[in-house]
Amino acid sequence: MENLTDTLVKPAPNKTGKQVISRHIVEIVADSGEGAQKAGTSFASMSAKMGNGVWTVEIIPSDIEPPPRTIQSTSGIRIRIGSKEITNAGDEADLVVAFNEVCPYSRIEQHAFKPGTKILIESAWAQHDDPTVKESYEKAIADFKNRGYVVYEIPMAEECLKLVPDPKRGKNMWVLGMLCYIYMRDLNIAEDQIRHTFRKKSQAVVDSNINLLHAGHAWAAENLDFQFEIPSIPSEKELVVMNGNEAFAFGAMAAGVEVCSMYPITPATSVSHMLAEAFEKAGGLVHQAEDEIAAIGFAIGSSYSGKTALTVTSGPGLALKTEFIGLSVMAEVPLLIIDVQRGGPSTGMPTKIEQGDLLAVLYGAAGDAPKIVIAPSTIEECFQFTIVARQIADAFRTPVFLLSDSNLATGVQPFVKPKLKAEWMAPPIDQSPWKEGVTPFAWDEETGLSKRPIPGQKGGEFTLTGLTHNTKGQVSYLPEVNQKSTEMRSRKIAAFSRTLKPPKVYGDEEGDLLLVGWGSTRGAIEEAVERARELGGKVSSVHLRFLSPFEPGLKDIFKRFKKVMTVEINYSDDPNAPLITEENRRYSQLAWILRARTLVDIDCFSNVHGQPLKPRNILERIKQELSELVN
Amino acid sequence: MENLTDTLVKPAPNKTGKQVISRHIVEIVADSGEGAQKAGTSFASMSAKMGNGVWTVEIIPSDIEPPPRTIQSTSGIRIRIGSKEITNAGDEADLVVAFNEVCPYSRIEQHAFKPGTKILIESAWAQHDDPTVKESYEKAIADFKNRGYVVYEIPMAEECLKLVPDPKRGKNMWVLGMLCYIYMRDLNIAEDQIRHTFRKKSQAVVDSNINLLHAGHAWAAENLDFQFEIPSIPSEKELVVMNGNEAFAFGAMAAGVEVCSMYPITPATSVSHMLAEAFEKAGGLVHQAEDEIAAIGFAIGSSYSGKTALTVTSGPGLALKTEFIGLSVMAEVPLLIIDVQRGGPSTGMPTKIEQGDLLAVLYGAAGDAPKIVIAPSTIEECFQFTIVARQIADAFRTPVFLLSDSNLATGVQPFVKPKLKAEWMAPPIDQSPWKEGVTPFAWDEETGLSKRPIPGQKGGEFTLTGLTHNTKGQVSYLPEVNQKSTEMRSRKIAAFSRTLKPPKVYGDEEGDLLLVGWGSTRGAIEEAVERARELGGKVSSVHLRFLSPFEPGLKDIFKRFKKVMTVEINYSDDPNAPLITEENRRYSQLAWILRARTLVDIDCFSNVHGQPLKPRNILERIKQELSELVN
Amino acid sequence: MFGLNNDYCAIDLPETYHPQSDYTKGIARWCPGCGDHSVLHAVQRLCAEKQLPPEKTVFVSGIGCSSRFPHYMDTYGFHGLHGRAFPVAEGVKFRRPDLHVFVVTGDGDCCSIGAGHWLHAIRYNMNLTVLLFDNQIYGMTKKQTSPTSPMGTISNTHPEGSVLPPVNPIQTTLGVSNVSFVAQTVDWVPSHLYATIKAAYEHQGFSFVKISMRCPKFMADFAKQKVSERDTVQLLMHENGIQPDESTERMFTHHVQHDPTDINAARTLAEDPSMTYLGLFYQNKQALRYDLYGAHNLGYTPEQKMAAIERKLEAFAV
Amino acid sequence: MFGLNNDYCAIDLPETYHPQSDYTKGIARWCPGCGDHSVLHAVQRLCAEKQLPPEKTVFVSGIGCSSRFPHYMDTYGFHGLHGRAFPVAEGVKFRRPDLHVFVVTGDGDCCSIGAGHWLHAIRYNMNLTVLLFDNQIYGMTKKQTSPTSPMGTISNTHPEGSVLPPVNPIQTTLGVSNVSFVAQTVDWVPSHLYATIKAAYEHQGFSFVKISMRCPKFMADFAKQKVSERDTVQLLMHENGIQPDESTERMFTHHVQHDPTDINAARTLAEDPSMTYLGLFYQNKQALRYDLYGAHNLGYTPEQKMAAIERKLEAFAV
Ligand SMILES: Cc1ncc(C[n+]2csc(CCOP(=O)(O)OP(=O)(O)O)c2C)c(N)n1
Ligand SMILES: Cc1ncc(C[n+]2csc(CCOP(=O)(O)OP(=O)(O)O)c2C)c(N)n1
Ligand code: SF4
Ligand code: SF4
Ligand SMILES: [Mg+2]
Ligand SMILES: [Mg+2]
Repeated sequence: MENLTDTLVKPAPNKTGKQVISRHIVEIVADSGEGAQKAGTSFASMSAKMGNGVWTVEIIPSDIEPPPRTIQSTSGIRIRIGSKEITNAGDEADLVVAFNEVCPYSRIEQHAFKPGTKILIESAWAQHDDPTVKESYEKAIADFKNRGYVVYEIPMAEECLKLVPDPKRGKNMWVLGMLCYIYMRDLNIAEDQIRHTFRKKSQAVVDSNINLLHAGHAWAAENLDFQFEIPSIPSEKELVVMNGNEAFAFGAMAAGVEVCSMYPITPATSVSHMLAEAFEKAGGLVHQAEDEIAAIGFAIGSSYSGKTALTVTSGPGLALKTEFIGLSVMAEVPLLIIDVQRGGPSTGMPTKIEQGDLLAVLYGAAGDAPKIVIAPSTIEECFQFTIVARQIADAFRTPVFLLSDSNLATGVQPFVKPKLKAEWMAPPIDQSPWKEGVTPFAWDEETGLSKRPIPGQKGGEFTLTGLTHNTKGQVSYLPEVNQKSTEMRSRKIAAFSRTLKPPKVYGDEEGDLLLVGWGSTRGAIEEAVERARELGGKVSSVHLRFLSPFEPGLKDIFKRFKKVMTVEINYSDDPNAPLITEENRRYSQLAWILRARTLVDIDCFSNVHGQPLKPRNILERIKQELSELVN
Repeated sequence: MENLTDTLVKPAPNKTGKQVISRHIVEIVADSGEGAQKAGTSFASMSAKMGNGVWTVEIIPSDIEPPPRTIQSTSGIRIRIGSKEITNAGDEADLVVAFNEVCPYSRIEQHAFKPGTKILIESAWAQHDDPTVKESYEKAIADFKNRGYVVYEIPMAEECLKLVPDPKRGKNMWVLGMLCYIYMRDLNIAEDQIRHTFRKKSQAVVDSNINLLHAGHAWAAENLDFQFEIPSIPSEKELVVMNGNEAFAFGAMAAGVEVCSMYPITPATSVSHMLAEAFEKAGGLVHQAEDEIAAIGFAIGSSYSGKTALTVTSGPGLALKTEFIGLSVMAEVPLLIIDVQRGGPSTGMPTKIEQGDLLAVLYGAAGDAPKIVIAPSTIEECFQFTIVARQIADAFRTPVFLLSDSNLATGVQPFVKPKLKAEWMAPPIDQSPWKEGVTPFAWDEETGLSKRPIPGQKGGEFTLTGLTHNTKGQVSYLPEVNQKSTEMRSRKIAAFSRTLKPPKVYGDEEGDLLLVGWGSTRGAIEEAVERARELGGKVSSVHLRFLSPFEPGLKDIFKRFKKVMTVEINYSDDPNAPLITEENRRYSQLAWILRARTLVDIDCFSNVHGQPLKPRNILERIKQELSELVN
Repeated sequence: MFGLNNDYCAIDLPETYHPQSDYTKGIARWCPGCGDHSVLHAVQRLCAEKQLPPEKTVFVSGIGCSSRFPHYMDTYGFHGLHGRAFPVAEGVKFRRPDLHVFVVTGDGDCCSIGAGHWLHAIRYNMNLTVLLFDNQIYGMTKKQTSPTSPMGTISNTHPEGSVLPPVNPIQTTLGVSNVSFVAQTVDWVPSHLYATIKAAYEHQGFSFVKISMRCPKFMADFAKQKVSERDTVQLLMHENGIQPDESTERMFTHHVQHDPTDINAARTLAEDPSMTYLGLFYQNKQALRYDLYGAHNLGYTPEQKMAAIERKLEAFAV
Repeated sequence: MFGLNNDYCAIDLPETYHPQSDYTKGIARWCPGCGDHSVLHAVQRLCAEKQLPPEKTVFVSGIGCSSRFPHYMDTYGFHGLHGRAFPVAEGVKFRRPDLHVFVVTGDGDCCSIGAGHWLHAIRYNMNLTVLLFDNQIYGMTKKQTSPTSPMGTISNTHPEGSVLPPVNPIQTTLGVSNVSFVAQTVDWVPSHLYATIKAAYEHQGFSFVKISMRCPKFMADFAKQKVSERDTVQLLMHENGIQPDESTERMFTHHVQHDPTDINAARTLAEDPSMTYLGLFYQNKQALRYDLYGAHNLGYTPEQKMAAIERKLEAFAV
């Protein structure tokens, strides 16, 4: 169990040092404004087109426009490509293109590199007029080498200057050319990509960028002693590539949702940006409300009047929506709530990754407020589950939560272009007369389900209220009425749970260790499990899509393993830390509720680093657990 | 195990039918405005003075001023008195005084009477001019008898008319006189009580009411064939009598709190009413904010500036405070939050009893937001725990919740008058220079504790933030900083948990069945346990005062019983209901978290009837459980 | 300004005549003498006069005595959360131009906890008829100070008297951009009450009516005083204003001419501490309406929607 | 009006002179050219000029680019929640009359999510210096429409242009009862900015300063246009107003006499769509102050408190 690295190194087959590899991680980092992300997404798109698996994730500066050449100003992109599907951002980078010597440090802070990482760095700074810049550059290069990185100093600006007057504008395409050489990308596809990227610019701009592309490629062919081949099979199917927030937006439109009522909040807002761009023509509108309370109130008003609406938010906004969520449960108003989680508590780390809202979503509202909570685990699921969620919301007359996080929100992945279906769409508002004698809360005794009258339905007139109400919707404080109505709302969840199937185990159905995850971490967990299994570990994983109600069969699955441990990006006490005992240890959120549900002694492996989980770290923990289980 | 009733009936010792009993429940019900509550509280005060245990609870109409002689207009009081301390409202009433025949029905709806309940009812309605009234009265009397109640028709108005022109104003004191006869109260004490009650009125009013008192007494002595003696030992100590919300208000003042920032909400508001009356002279002020968000924000501002503040609320208000609660945890601002729970979810049943906010208080805020949560179980504890909570909040730099409910808020009980202590009071704001070199979040590595600079302290200047921050209070998104700071906030809870002792078991330390409760239900649970034990049941109970962190030793206690079951006033699925399985059954709130904590298969007995738990119902369930455990 | 596509949901003409009783449900549970009863009757009368189809009429409220209103109307109703009637009503109206939406709110509901939404609702100027039941006290929760309580009001939160000058709802509303209709009436003059609510309903936009309400339970003296004080009341008179009937004119003999397009004059009147003015303070029929924006792209078929999504998806093709 | 007992916490006179650098902390992380930098300098200058003890000075903000402000002041700071600066600042000031409390808020923070608190904060009229950084856009979250965005503003939530008339913060503030100080300035005229903030600080009450801010990142054209447009700017001139220095007067040649006690005139100016007026719109030194109420019973000893509680407890004796 040694080989922890992502790279399957084969002996270099020829003098160019070409290696065939199954997966690789490239990062391009620069000052914001230098086009690193454009180069990266172009590279990713090309790779997807060539049939590689791809996952990209943006590196975003924390300030809006920080001073250049500072750690804070680092903007960029990580692209992970592979022969097979890529489901997560992976471990440390294999190859980094850096436009200056400062930005790598922002990644070093986040533990993004490892000894052996190749750093291809702009060498112009070595000749900079300002001696402090020169010095900084030299110190950094020495430090990089010291850290075991393999440094390539590359005269990017100098080479670009041969073609364009200002290398700042164009260096990124030169870099793209260089990467095309290194990863043996098809230059025709690259040219197409540039034409697409600059389709709104003049022909001169396009040509200039294509020239830079070729120059970068040529320079690399001339000067670099390595090259990587990542075999791929071009997909037969049409692909789309997008991030999780865009996928949510498309999902909402495909579900026939017509109202997205929101208030801006990172990292959820871009769902509404995407919608704002496309919604109007798809028969919907974004309402930017004055705050989150108004946003959800407006959405509920819309749902009540027949147009089941969507609201999108993150932690602090979720908190503000708590009261209305309770109303939506109590008055049985269907509603879609997308919560793109961020680092908490409080304002926390708005741009960072955390799965910290699970308990708040489940238990935030006072009283008994059961609801349905779903967590997509891939970008494609962000699309699909939104369609499903709208259907559930309407059928079960309940709010449905979609729990995502920054990992999915900013991760970009290709998937097969969905074939839209008319039956996904919400039907037109029912305006037929309401069936006489049917009450507005005619709960089915067994399932708790009932049909709701929509304004405009003659004979269905009733007053919706958040007070305890009987089947007629009338306020009543009778003990029996409160018991019954609470029971009926709870029963819906039980009824829904009966429609679910047990989750599939990834790996063997029994073994030593079972990892349990939810949401965005699936790719990383399964990759770690796969690697561990390749090394002979008896480990499997199960990934939960439904957090309320749970999918059935969990306890049965858990019992077939010696140890069960959740893997989550949220806080848990280290059992070995001072003062922590089995009596006061605070567990990760999923672990906590699974313990209550199954009474299995479920452990948890979690952190609040704000970062995607690295498969390697999970693998290390698997190894440690397995060795403890064996001993 | 037969004798379920509260009354230990002894053979009547003399011709008056006098019985010696250990406990009795009296209700006085009338249209609102007829003074039933005044008669009841006077009766309760007198009883306390004579050394009886007393618990009273108001019966409040749901509307503000409903039409008279309707179920909704019923206003009144339940007084439970006993030889020993009375800790809860008990089972069904033993004796009811009703001013008309409609109001008993509001109590029948709530299952407040039983066969054998004596109903002493105003008989004037039998002669009413309006034939529908007459008819209604007659039907009701017949129905009451049918239900097995023992009806006494009493000419209250007629008798009062002999003394006063308008029997509506004074009937209540005539009734008090009657009750004084029935329960053998000392008429001198009763006279004193009337003088006290009407101390702001003219001598004529006092005299008239005293005359009515004697008249009622005399009439009863003449006409009633029963009398009850509830032996008592007058207390040596000075007593006070108040409800839980008043006790909170006194606790806050005694703790030296100077700011209560609130927004009105039933059933919490009266804490601030009491404060508003007394605070100004005790050096504090109530701020009625524009909403709950502002209320807690204001309180946090005050706490931040050195005056640890109090905010009081209930479910819907709690929801609105969620975001600020997260900030208070994150930025480590001490704060007192009293949540007087009410029926939920949403607006629910504002005036009814529920323990439905536990999970919301624990998990409402997104991200990892640990806090300290305490639930007083008696009215005296409402007072005491507020003082303790202020100290914990300051020492641990954290919000502290006090969870109460309508049962405590409106229940009235005498307790020994507290001796105020200067050391309970918050010390004056520290304005000495801040110690150089100490950072604003200088977390102790082991305990997570740190001292906070208060504005005015020279050298302590820092900017509090809800963003992730390092020991200096500076914003940082470094993985290590977020991990560390989250850990330190969690560690404080562990450190606090180490100061707690295991809870005491009520009953034997081991046995067949253990009931676990929290908050206002203690009296009812322990009474049921006591009765069951008298009948030979191997049942004990344990009552949790600390819900976060838990007191230690719980699992050890639980393991000594065959079965553990929480008793709570909140929702749980009936395991025998359709579609409910062990995989989807939703548990009561405390049961749920105790399962996660201890992995013991804890069951729950709960309902959402909005009523105080009846010891008898608990006893029945105990019997059922015990018989199942034996079989 | 936003072309309104309305064919998906044709306004159906009432087949049957609706007498006033068609709008009545249950027995209103307010205290005897409570002003809320009067408004209920006025509104039921309006519904009958306008023959609003009950199924197309929605009353949205918050929480408070006044907010119980929808329960007594035999139409659709939404008795929501304290302070949040406006966003809900906006959400109802946004994609349902065919519905007649009324908002019933209290002084605490609107001016305290709901203040932020109130301000923005005025600005959105959606076609909503808004009735502010201003009894200057918190009724439902039993007598706490309201933002509109006159200074010195004795309440359970201010037993020594409230300490702040009250919010003036008319003044505040007039200070918000895109305001379009502001009127004041009182619950105890039925004909003026009715005329005002009717004018509000007829205005196409956010019609804000502040109704001075009696709360005999918790503001008994005040209620009595208000009703008896006729000398400090002036009727706002204008051909484009609210037309009081003869009895109202006889009851209040002080009249003042006021052009409801003159916002400065309206403000001066609103802020006059010595007088209460009844009638239309301000109206602007041209103010931009957000509900028209909300309804401008209604009624797309699934096919139209799918085609649009498909087009957009192409931008994400690799 | 509320007798102020202040002896529990004597105002200590500065022993040392504080140069401007004493108020500076770290390097401000706003974009180059962002208006927030200018205000930071002006405020630091004011602190030095007034020799505010850094330990007695508190900057309270919400969330937004502008709300990062307290982090760059070497005083006490409270960088709280989005929209909630006002309640926090009120809580700080309520029982701490010895502290100098400033509020820094953005147009989204104050006029959107914070609107309810804003309205009530004006009414409370506590002695707070309030700086509204109005860049007419959401900076922090990267370009969404703000309530103060001019209609038609292209943003990420309104890619076809925003559809509502903007909130006018000056107009709105002037519409709230108990308003006591309202001024407007711009970030790019340092001397006027300074003079305005200083006047605001000196006013005893809720001093509301709307500062037109450049956001070169997301409102670049607008920022440029504002700065260059001098013809549509008028200086408000009055002996009781804000006194612009000579350079400002030269820069803006249009001057208008305006008496800051004239609220009607102030409103007319505030609503003039063709002009931006800089200076003091309105001041009322007599407006009632809630912070004086908050401080009126400060400083009781434990013994005094205990005696009062004891007396009250007696009413509950049996
Ligand atoms: C979030 C929330 N806070 C507080 C309450 C309690 N509450 C109910 S009604 C009300 C105020 C009622 O006053 P107003 O709006 O003036 O209506 P009125 O009863 O006077 O008609 C309050 C504070 C609540 N239901 N929800
Ligand atoms: C409750 C909540 N909602 C939303 C956000 C996200 N958010 C942060 S700043 C901001 C708006 C910033 O705009 P503005 O107040 O104008 O400040 P600026 O950045 O322009 O200075 C928003 C919506 C948040 N932090 N908290
Ligand atoms: S309390 Fe006041 S507002 Fe409420 S119903 Fe009674 S009179 Fe009306
Ligand atoms: S985004 Fe705008 S407001 Fe924010 S720092 Fe940059 S220029 Fe300033
Ligand atoms: Mg009111
Ligand atoms: Mg802004």
